[in-house]
Amino acid sequence: MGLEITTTRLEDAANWGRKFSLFTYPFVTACCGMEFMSVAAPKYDIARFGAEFPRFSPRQSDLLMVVGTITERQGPVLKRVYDQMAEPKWVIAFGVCASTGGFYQNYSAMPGADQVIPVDVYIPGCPPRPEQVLDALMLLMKKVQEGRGHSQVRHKREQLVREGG
Amino acid sequence: MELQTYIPLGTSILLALAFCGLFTALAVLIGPRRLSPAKMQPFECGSEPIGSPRARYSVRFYQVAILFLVFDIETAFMYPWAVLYRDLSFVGGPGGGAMSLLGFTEMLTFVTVLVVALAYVWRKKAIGWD
Amino acid sequence: MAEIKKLVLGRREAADLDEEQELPTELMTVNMGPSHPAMHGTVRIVLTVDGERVVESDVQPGYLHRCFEKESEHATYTQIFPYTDRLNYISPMINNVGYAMAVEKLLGVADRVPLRAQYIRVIVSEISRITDHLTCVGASAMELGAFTPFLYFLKFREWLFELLEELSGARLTYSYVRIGGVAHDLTPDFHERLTDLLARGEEVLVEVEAMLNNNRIFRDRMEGVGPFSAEDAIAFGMTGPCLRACGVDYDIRKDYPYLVYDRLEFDVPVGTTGDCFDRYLVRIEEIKQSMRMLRQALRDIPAGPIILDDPRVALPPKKETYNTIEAMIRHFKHIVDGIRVAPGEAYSFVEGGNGELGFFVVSDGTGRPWKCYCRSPSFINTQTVSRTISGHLISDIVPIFGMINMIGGECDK
Amino acid sequence: MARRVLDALTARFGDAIQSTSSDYGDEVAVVRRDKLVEVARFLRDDPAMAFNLPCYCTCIDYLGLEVLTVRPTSPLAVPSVPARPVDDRPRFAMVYELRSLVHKHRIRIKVPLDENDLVVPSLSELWPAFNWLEREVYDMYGVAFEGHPDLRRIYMYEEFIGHPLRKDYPKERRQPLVRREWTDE
Repeated sequence: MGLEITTTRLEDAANWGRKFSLFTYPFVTACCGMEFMSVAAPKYDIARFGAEFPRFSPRQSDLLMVVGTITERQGPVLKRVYDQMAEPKWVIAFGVCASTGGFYQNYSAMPGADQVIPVDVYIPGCPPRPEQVLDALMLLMKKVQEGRGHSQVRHKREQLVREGG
Repeated sequence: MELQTYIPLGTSILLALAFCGLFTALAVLIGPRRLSPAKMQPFECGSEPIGSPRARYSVRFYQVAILFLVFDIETAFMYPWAVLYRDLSFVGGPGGGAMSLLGFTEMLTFVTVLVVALAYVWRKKAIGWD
Repeated sequence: MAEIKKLVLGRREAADLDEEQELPTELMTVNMGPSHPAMHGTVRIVLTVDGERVVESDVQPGYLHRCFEKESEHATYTQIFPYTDRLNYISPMINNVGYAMAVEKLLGVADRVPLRAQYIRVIVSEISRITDHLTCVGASAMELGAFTPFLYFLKFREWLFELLEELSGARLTYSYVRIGGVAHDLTPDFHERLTDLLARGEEVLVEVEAMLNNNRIFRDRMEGVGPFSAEDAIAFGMTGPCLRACGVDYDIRKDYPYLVYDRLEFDVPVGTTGDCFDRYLVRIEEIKQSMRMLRQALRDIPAGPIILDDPRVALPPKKETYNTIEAMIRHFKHIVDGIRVAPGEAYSFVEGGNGELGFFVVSDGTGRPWKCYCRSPSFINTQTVSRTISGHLISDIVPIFGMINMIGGECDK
Repeated sequence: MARRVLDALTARFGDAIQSTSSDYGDEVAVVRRDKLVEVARFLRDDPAMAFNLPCYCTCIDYLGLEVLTVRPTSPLAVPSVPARPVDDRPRFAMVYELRSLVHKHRIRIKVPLDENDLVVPSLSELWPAFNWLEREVYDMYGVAFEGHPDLRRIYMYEEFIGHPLRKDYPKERRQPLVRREWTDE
């Protein structure tokens, strides 16, 4: 099983590369977008983590940042954008509305983006403070390094199933 | 024919190719590939694409592209000329002359030809969109 | 014969020969969809385009409908403040003040609000208006490629956020205003910090104006793009900087002075053609006027209570609540049942960041409103987008939509 | 000053104006449905009225509203008299608010609507601003506007059944478009 060792070493190296250059697709809908701007702005600069380059096309982005309330009407849009992202991909639910629907418990606000897509890191707060966002990014980087992201686990499981025969 | 002058050029080309090749190989090797019908759909800001992109749209796109190509190549020709500008000088031999007559007039004719083309295109309103 | 001759000789003057006759093209339908950087994430425009020119467009808002009305029917009057913060979330204080004034009008205590509280409300509203215009102009400039002004304006906005955070505890969703006054008093060093901040802000404004006002690209992309006549603007119910850019001098702070706006002197910038560049200039000028007002308000703010001391409206001070049983009961009743407002209906309006922000509140005598409708200026201004962009290029949609300053929370309520 | 507007309206339209009031400083005129377009056109075109800026339009659902039999003396007085449910009053009421930039006055027109024929003539050709505003009321309350250019839902998606802002629609009844199946990952 030599392959197993080299891939993990190669996998670690690849994860290390991915960890420090997450290209975000800012799926901005509501008030958290203003705080997302502040996180990208000079004071709480997200560029220090290599994640400041927003890519507005799912083909070129690894990290889907769901920023703000997801309404029922926005659900299919979010699902399609997530499906069209290239593997491996991660999702951050930015703010309590994206995590659980926040204090909008009604017919139109969806109780959290994880009703539609698997989410890797949830950020509480309405809107969360920029420090919370950077902390969440560091959490995600640890998760990327250890390969525990949803898409990574799904990929590894499919690999094992294929190998297992 | 001193071949040495081409060694730095050759190494830089090789390096460039190696660099790009490395990254595409890494992407192909390591990157997981999972195709799904939803992923193959064209991306239209998250909503259902309406109609097919195969429709016959205006010829102006082609026009603007071609004109860009023409003037882009014009500037591309200027680079080697600018690099060798000093050696092209006529008055007082290579490297010494203050004013390079041959090189300048040569580029002048090249540019005027293209300016005439630009004027014609401008008058035909093929550049803008309206 | 003529046909063949024409083809053989090649095209005569392009001007008199209609292009389309020769090479008929089909119209293409494109989605400028909800998840698009220029669409602020919540509007989908279905464009029918002929090449690059927009022939017809159908603007579909509603992707951020969070049921402000339904939620406010299930919350007491004081619990609705956090919902009003999230209507126009780049100038939340103005929503708080607008809503509070509507309920005070219903209660009939509008004129008994203490003077200091009125001054504080004007100060925080003007600060919020500055952040509104900074975000709008900054984001629109960034969408046109000017990234530096966006960062400079965000730096300025960051200072304002810190100031308001120190005052109210939150960076964006303050919930600072209460019915009958404001939650707590100004912080001791508020005056020095705000005056220093205004001075620094002026420099940032000078820098950005130097970058944008005579920038060839910026002006070409903005000038003459999306002009709007005054009559159409009025018929479309437009209000705010967009209406003033069309040349109509309608500013609620001048025409129906509320709070202490009649004691501050400021002038209202009015544009001429109503195109994007006029809207940009009107917003920049309004930032300067707001700064001017802030200095005057800081100079003549009086001392005194910051909330109405009427037991049925305001919470008892904390000290009494812990020591006397009556204040404890009153506190409890006030929180649980809300403020009992006599049945009736009233419409009150303030000058929001994008226009006339009105609240139509219908009360039925209990502590919860029967209906709390918010007249959102973004929703009504965005109606003009489909008429403005038809005939323009696709790339002109970005400045037009940026300058309408459609805010999802306020447009879709 | 706007009292003048109300008097002019009653003088001109007589019985069509069911009642006028101006409490809390807002001038309100309750107009019968079939005279609505006429009154609106008069308000817009008459130089003395000149209501050129449309403010907003919405709808009130009075289902289950209890009205106090005696009006409390001061607005802050806690009503001690028990309220009684109202059943004879029509359930809905359309509300239009218009403003005149010329004379600086404002008027609110209310049109009572019965529950089973929720149809109102559309004012969108008088003021284009009412195009979206009426679509919102149609989406939220189900009031049909005859003569509206394209009456369809503006906030909710087409597959949504029912009109959410009615008092009998529960706040949390969701009609989800898409959900993901919860695998174990």
